[in-house]
Amino acid sequence: MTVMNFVYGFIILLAAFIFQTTITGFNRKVTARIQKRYGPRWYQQFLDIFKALRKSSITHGWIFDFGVIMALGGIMATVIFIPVAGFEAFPNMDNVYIISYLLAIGMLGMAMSAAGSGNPWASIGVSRALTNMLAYDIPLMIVIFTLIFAFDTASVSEIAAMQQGMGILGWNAIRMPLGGIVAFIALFGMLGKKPFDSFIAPAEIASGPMVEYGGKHLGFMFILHELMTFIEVSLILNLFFGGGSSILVYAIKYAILYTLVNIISQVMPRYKIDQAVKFFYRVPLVFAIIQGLVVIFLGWGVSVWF
Amino acid sequence: MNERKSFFAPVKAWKYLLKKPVTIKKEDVFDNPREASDQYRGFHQNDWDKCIGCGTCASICPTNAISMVEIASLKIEDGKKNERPALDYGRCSFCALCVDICVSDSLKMTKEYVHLSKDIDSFYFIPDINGIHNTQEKQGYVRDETSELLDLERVKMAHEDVSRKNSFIEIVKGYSMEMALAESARCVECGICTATCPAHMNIPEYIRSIYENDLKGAVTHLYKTNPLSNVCGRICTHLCEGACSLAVRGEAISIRWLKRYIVDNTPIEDYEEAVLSFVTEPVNGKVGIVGSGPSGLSAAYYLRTLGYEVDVYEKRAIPGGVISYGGPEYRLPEASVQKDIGMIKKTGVNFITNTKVGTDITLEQLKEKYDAVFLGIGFSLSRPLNIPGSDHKNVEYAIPLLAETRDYLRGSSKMPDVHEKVVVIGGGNVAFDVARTLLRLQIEKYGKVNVAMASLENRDILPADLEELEEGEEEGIIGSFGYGPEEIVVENNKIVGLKVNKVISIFDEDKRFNPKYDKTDSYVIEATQVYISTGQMPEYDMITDDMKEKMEIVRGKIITGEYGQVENLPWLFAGGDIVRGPDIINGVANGHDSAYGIDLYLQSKNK
Amino acid sequence: MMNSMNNIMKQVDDVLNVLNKEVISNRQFAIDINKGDVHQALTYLKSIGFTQLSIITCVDLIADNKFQLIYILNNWELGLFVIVRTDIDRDNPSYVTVVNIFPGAKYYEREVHEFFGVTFEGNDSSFKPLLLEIWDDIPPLRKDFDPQVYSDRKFEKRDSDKIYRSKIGGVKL
Amino acid sequence: MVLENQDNRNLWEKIGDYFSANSIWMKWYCTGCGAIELPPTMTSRFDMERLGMGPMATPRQADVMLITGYLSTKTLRRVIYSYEQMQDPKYIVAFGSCTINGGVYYDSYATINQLDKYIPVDLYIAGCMPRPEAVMNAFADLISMIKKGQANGWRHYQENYEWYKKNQLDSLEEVIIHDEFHE
Amino acid sequence: MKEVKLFLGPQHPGMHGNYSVQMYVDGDIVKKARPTPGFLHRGFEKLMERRLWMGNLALIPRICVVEPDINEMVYAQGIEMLAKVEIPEKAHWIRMMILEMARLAIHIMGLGGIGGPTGLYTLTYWAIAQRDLILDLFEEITGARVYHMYIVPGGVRKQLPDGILEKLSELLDELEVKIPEYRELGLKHPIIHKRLKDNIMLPEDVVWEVGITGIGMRSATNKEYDLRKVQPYARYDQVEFDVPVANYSDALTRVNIKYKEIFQSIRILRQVIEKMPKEGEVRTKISTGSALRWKVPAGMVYSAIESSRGEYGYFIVSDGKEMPYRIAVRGASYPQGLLGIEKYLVDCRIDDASLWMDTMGVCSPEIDR
Repeated sequence: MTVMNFVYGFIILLAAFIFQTTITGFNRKVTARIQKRYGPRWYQQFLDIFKALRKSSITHGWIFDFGVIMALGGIMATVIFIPVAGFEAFPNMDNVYIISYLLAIGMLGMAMSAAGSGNPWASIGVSRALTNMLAYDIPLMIVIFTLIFAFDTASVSEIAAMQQGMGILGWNAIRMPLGGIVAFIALFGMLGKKPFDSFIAPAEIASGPMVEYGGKHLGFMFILHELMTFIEVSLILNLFFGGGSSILVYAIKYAILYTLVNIISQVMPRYKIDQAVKFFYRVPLVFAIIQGLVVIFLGWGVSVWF
Repeated sequence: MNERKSFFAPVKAWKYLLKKPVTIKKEDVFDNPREASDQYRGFHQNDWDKCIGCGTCASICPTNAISMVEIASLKIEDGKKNERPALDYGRCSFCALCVDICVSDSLKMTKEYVHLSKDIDSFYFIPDINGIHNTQEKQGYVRDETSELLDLERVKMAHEDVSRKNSFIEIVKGYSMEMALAESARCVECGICTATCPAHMNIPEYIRSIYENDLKGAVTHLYKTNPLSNVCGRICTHLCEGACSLAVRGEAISIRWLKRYIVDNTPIEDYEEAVLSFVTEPVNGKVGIVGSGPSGLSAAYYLRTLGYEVDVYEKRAIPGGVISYGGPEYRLPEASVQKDIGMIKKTGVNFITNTKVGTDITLEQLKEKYDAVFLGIGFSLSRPLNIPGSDHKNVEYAIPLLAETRDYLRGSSKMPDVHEKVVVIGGGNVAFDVARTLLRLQIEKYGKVNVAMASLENRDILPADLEELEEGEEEGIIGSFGYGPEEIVVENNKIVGLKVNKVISIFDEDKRFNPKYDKTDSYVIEATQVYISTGQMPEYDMITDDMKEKMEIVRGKIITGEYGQVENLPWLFAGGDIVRGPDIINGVANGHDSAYGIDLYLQSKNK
Repeated sequence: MMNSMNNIMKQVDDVLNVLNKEVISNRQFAIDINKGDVHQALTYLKSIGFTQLSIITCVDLIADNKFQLIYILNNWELGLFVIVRTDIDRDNPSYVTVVNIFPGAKYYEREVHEFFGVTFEGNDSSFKPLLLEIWDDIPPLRKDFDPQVYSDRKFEKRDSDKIYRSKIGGVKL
Repeated sequence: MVLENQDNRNLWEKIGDYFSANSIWMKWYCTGCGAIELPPTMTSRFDMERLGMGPMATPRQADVMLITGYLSTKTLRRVIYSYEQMQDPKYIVAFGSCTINGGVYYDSYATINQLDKYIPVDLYIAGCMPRPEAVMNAFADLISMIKKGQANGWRHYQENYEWYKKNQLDSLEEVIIHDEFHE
Repeated sequence: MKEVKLFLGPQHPGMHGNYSVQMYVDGDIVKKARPTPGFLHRGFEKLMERRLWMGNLALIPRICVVEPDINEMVYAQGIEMLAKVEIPEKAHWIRMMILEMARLAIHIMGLGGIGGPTGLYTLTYWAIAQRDLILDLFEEITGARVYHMYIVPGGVRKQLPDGILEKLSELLDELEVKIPEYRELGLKHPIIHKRLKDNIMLPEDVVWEVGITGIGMRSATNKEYDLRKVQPYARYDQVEFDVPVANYSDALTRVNIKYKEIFQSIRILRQVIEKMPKEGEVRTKISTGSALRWKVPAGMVYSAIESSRGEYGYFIVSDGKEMPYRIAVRGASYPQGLLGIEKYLVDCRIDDASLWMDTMGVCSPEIDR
């Protein structure tokens, strides 16, 4: 590990933030179009974040502050390990386990911080968020374990690399269609997109965990959210949609995947949290198990289709 | 009952991804906000030329957002106040009731609707034609017939039909209670009439009392400024109705008939109580009043209510002056005159009748006897007309005829000598009074009518009221309006007619009275008796010469101070016709003012 | 429609001790009931189809020193309204709740208490404030309460005259 | 009042104001009847988001509070409470007549007359109620005011806290919200 | 587990309007709910006693912000009943047109409104933009977007502008195309079904117990309890329309009824356009004189009409003076907004609380007045 690794890491961090924020801004315009309007400027998301950072903040105790730092730290650390089109800050450390572990730190930091605010809406939101996480994580993890089993590696970049070469047919989403569906649905849950956004539902629990954040805390939460989105979309992209052979291809695929998620979520109402759990355990979990069984016992989709 | 589920139906919403949004373009929101509809109730505008400052908008405003602000730069005219509505956009609810009720049609609403400011003062504004931002926005909401909130039509007054001419029965029947309530409900209480009325009567207040069916209160309001309400309720010149704000777009309120309704319909006990309620404890001071005409009576009443001892001198047998001897019975019945005078008597005013000041008692003696003297002698003489033949014995004047007729109807005198064919010279209300009195006398005496009239003024500029003309012609008067008298044709010492010429103009370039005739258009109105009613003048015989020197008399009128005080003779006050010209209500006002002046004078003297 | 209303009115008149009847329109009539008979009346009316309580309210008859309680019932089948009126003493305004007949009366009574100060025995919650918070004057819908005075005392107004005066002859907007 | 023409912000504050101006989140609180024109303003027809504005669920996140018309005393307590929860810089836009001088309810026993006695107001909109176009224009005005550093109501509130508190207590008796409403 | 007290409102995105519900929750389940009204209390009933009969016109629309016209109608109707005035035929038809347009507007908004609590914002955005077109039409007829002040005692305030019926007809054509898209997006949506179906029930006995009217009542009782049918006012007896009913009242049923009522309103409006007299007066005076001095004969009357949320009534007492003696307002959402919440929000989930308010139609300003 050299200084260069950290410089690369920093570059990835910065690029990820700028890229994702731009994509978010773009998607706000896409959303607007579905809603028959023009929508904000493409860089609105940047303005929002910087505005929030500029505002004054109030703290609700050190857990509240520390949780934010911890979450941001965890997430930033995770971003560094995400391989982007073969470009890695720390080669050979892009292990799925590391990523999901670090991601969890971020999640827990948020949960801790939100709970530290003492607002009951936040508590409900956190409990919903954790329930939600539990709901999508089990099917997703089964599928990812299936992948690891099939490819014999836990390295994200290697899994991504193995899908390349056969065009679209090489993608895991095609090779293991049920697993792809599970991953795609789980992505909604991970991103907190409708229909699985009950933990931030404004009309029900007043934005849930976010309820007490204002000013700089909120700014950090926004940055965190952008980075987390980047991690989650990248993970699914790398694992199931073939990553990218070059930065450009990667960026395009990324944008398409994210926009697809967004436009689907715009015509979806949200599930109640119990319905979301039921849904995940009824459809994706079954799919995931079937996919696992198919891969393990039939070996379909491991090397090529059939 | 319920819709079936469909998994893919919602995805149809994606088609809007590529369609044009429904959003209004930025230009239409920010640069030039969309034009509002034609009826839009935006910010106000007010045409100051039309606005009369009546304040009706302020009265209807349910939010108290409109207040009337005095604009010093505006002139006060009859029928206009120098106030303009000011709007408080911290109150306004944009209901446009003010627009619907605007009597002068000046207040409107524009299509403008954007006003933003940090400065609160900018939400208070006095609208003019340019609106809030001085930009002359397009007109939005305006009043129309349907949204009208005023009642522009008078309640019709019932009149006797043309058979009235057979007797001296009162022509106007008076309002019933329903009619009076309906008429009083039309009032918008602007108070412009109060400003116009010479006596400044509390017109809106007593109309409100009628509306509330509180006649006693109404009488109280009347007697605050006018003790001759019975008379004024019948024959007032009603300047107020000319100024009435409703008259701008419709018919004025029948203020005079409403006043008459009050005095005719109030139970006499209530009436008396209201009138006498003003009388206060006696104070030290005696005032003598010369002449019991409107101004004298008015001065007497108010002085009496202030507690002074008051003596009124009247040369004739019955007090009242012009109201007892001038107005014709069919307009001003004896009973109502006597009611007014009786009320004043009840307050304790002492009448000394059949006593002519100047002959029976001199003004000097009055000066000694009283602390102050009020002169309200009126115009008791007819102005003579100097044309050939006017010295004939059958040439009569208006005032003696009217007085004799009143006396005849009272039974205290014989019928005036009326010929079968008469002509009346003059076009004023008095001339019509004369003509119509003659007509009734003729019917009584001869059973038929032959009364002609001749006046310089043609129909369009006739000084008399329109209703006099209409009713008079209906009764059979043959008018030669616009024909001036040239001479009274006398043959064999008998009048045979009046020669008249068509009038080209009455006044010359300097606006002096100098009639010009078209001699080619002339004819003779046949008549054996001529009545002249071309104006009245005062009789100042009681005023001694040294007094005359001290006072200023211009064109027959005495110049006085604000409260009727003669400048160099502080004990002498004057009022009525001799100060302001022939008009009952002016007389009443003068009397009231003088009473106030006398009170001030006596108080300062007693100190 | 008039017929069915006449029938109902006749029925009501037969069964109840009606002090006074008034036909308001062809779908609406009012009855005055003694203070003591209201519960019986409402029960009876409910049993003949006036199943819905539309509103309970009160009128302050300050001239007679009385409060008039108004119960408006709705008969959906026939499309009729009946207004049941009863007078209670104004100085000591208290009445018995009708919650046991119409549970929906709970909040109406609470509101009447808040606005007029009429207490309802048997409705425990009727003593609590409903719409107002920290109220410090007589009940506001009584006729002797003047909101203008209260408003002037509590909530200052802008002196518009002053602002206008500064504008005369000055800058117009 | 802070002198408005005097621009003594440093560069950072100017940049900060630029961001503040272009991203205004309004608080999702319908205090009065003017709120009925907010849905059209927010949604597709007028699309408030074009200005970078959007609704936010909680006072902590919001930049601007819209006082949409009359305020009953009961609401005013909540408004003050949540205004104080908002993070600086924060702005108040007052809608319609009622906030200026009581509006239709000038003689009501339950509504206040002058909003600026209790909380500082940055911008008033005339109308009862203001149309969405007027509201949009007001937002545009607010944006330019913030850019110029003229929307300083929040600072004024801090500096004159005593005065505001006194007025609040005078009219409301208590500013603290009681929630023991039923039980 | 200990119960937690939560405030749904007044400052809460799930709450429409300035209203509050205090909820005691155990997990996600509401154990106890208490309504907290009064945030919008302005003392209307007192203020109306201090305004002229005509001046109240500025006040009454503001009682219910989302649907002001019913106030005007119910007030005007009450005064006409007291004053025994017959209004011109054309005015009846115009009134009906205004009322149905208002119903259309609020139903469209309400239909979009379910997008709020359920998170289907696209629906909300569409619906409110669509409603705005109706407001534009209102602006042309009455001169204002929201507070129309158009239906006045004695008729309507002004004649209809030229060509407005054609414009209305075009708008109806457009709505007939656009509204079904809401069905595609919303009512057919499987997740909406999941959230609304068999949820937030309203049993029939509860309807009678609490006194709920309107859609809630009709969806539970299966009877056409609609004042437009039961006690026809204006000219509702001369147009054909159906009253959608159901005997099972869950949230989905109520939304569906709302959807169907939109088409019934369109149907009524089409008949109004066709049958409205072309010529004729639209206003009579309720009293003589100027509006400052209009009087209404002494008496008391309960005037009620069918609003989008149920029976909306004014109880008007006149003592024969220029101002009302007492006016009591029966807001249509009074039962469901107060007692309804207290009794029947219990055992709902937090998620459903705002849906309850939405589908039952709770309009806070008319509760608070």
